[in-house]
Amino acid sequence: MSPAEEKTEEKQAPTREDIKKVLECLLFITEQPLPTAKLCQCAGTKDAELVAELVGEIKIELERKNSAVMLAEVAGGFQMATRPEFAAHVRKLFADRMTMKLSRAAHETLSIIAYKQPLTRAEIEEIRGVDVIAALETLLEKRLVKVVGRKETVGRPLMYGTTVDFLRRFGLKGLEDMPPLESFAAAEPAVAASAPPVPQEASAQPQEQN
Amino acid sequence: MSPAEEKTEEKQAPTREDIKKVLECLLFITEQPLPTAKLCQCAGTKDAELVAELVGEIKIELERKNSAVMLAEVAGGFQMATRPEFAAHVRKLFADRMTMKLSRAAHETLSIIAYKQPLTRAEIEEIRGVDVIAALETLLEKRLVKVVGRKETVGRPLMYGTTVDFLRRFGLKGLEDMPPLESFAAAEPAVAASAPPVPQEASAQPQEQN
Amino acid sequence: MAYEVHLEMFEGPLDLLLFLIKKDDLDITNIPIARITGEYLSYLEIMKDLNLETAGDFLVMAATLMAIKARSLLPSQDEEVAASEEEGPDPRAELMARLMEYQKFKEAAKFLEASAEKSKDVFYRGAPRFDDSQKTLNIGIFDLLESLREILDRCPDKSREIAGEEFPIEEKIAKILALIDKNRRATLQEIFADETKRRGILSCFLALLELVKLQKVFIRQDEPFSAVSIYKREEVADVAR
Repeated sequence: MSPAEEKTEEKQAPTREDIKKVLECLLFITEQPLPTAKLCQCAGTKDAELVAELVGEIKIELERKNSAVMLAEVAGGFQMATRPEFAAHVRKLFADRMTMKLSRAAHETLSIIAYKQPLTRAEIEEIRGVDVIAALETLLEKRLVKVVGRKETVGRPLMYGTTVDFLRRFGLKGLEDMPPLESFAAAEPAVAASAPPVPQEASAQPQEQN
Repeated sequence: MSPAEEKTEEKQAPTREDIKKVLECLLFITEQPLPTAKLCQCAGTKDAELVAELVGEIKIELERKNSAVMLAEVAGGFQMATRPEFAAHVRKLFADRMTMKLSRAAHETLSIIAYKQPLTRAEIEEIRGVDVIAALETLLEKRLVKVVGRKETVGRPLMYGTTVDFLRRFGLKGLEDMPPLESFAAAEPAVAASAPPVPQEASAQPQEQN
Repeated sequence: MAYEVHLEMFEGPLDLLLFLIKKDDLDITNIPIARITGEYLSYLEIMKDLNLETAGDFLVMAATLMAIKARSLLPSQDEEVAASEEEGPDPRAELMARLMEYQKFKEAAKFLEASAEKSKDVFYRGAPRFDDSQKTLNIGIFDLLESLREILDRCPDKSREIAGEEFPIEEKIAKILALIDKNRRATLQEIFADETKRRGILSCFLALLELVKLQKVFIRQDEPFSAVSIYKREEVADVAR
């Protein structure tokens, strides 16, 4: 057993390819996006740089061979996902297990939670000016928000925050992917009026009719 | 019609390769083994023979290229699964999910739901005498309970019930497997201990050191 | 009224105010308080006619508006006195700040909706799946109330008598469903076309809300200020599965 000698050892150090296969396997089976640290831990390596590199390779290879799945970077981690072009088929598969789309009002409650988390129901209601318990329950049930703790005030009310599923649903890598709240401030009418005329108007238009 | 002519049509009949990609995608994303009939339906073809053939090809290709996943034929259907040699890594991935510990409050809430389902949050709160939203949220997140409908009363509140995961985690064949409610004097912390049956048992464990 | 409609009122007084500001193209930083108070109260009136469960929130806001209005009517030097006497923050400025703050979240919600639209075709294992092919209600309660107001304005019958002819909601529900069954959709105008009595219109409107709540129909306005249509909702699979 000369080269095999090593093999009889408890375990040989895994090769680059070995680790890559393990990563593929993990990224495939996981139900949550996996951050690099978690991938390292499950693959049994401390080399985060290598893992990041291999993940990048996996992503490119899937694209190159035009695979049915792709590697998505979402919610602070990586996870395989189906490619958008197959959406119609996937929808057929899950036709009887689809959850209803959110109403606009539920999206509003969600946006408050996303920007102000962690916050209590009373705090949401103060911003919305209306009882939000029904909306909150919908969001909890759809796993877009969760209880993240209790506020240390009278009654120790629950505080809510967004979830990984929130980020996945909205295709965000992280909360920092959301534009700053201030960017949604209503343009001051004065400013809007004095805004420079956008050049595109008539000049560019003509060529571009179809 | 010549092939070129077909292309200009709104939608061309999908090629063999197209269908194969769709099948790969479906076999990846499904949570349950898919019988050929279901695959046909979701892929939008009536040709069961072709589908069976393509599934066979997918299986062989995955083996040939020594992929991290394999096509498993289980329970009368097909589904992608991780290869057994990666079991140790996969187990690490799901470790925190499997060694899930429930708080006492979550336990109590779960047993109320298990015995009284379907019931609403308000009904649970009436029994427990306290706010259960946090416990309920934990149980929803761990997929031990789910929304099973709405009660046709004022406000149409959501009703909760236990899931298949609940049965699996507690090793029950069905709800009728649960001891009759009357047989309990106090809450059972024992249930937590009997927790999660891990797919593959200890057999693979010993090798797995590092 | 044997039949009561309970709406999950997702929208509150601030939504109503923002709706009115947008509708009349007003400047949110400088709301004409008398005008907006008048409009606000007229909506409240309709909500009362409909017997909608208006949470106390709407009444509290009405009181706030009227207080601001009263204060603004004081002669200016008294205003200074009043301000220094109360030494509380200016309620008008406070209200506008709240509105502007909330407005930002409403815009952020649109960003979220657009993001969902972009990533709706990507499916992950373990993630909840939303039925994005489904059309949903995209119109607020106040847009609907606005339509209702127009319909009521055109109706010659202004009687508020409770006694007399009955207009059971169940009948109106049947009527609406029959209309939609024909073409899978109907416009708001079609639904109210044969209603000649004020109470009939109100009952028909409640029937519509009830159908939305029961998820039998959804209401859409595909473009702002375009015609409002009611669509039949495909039977959604049981949530239980």
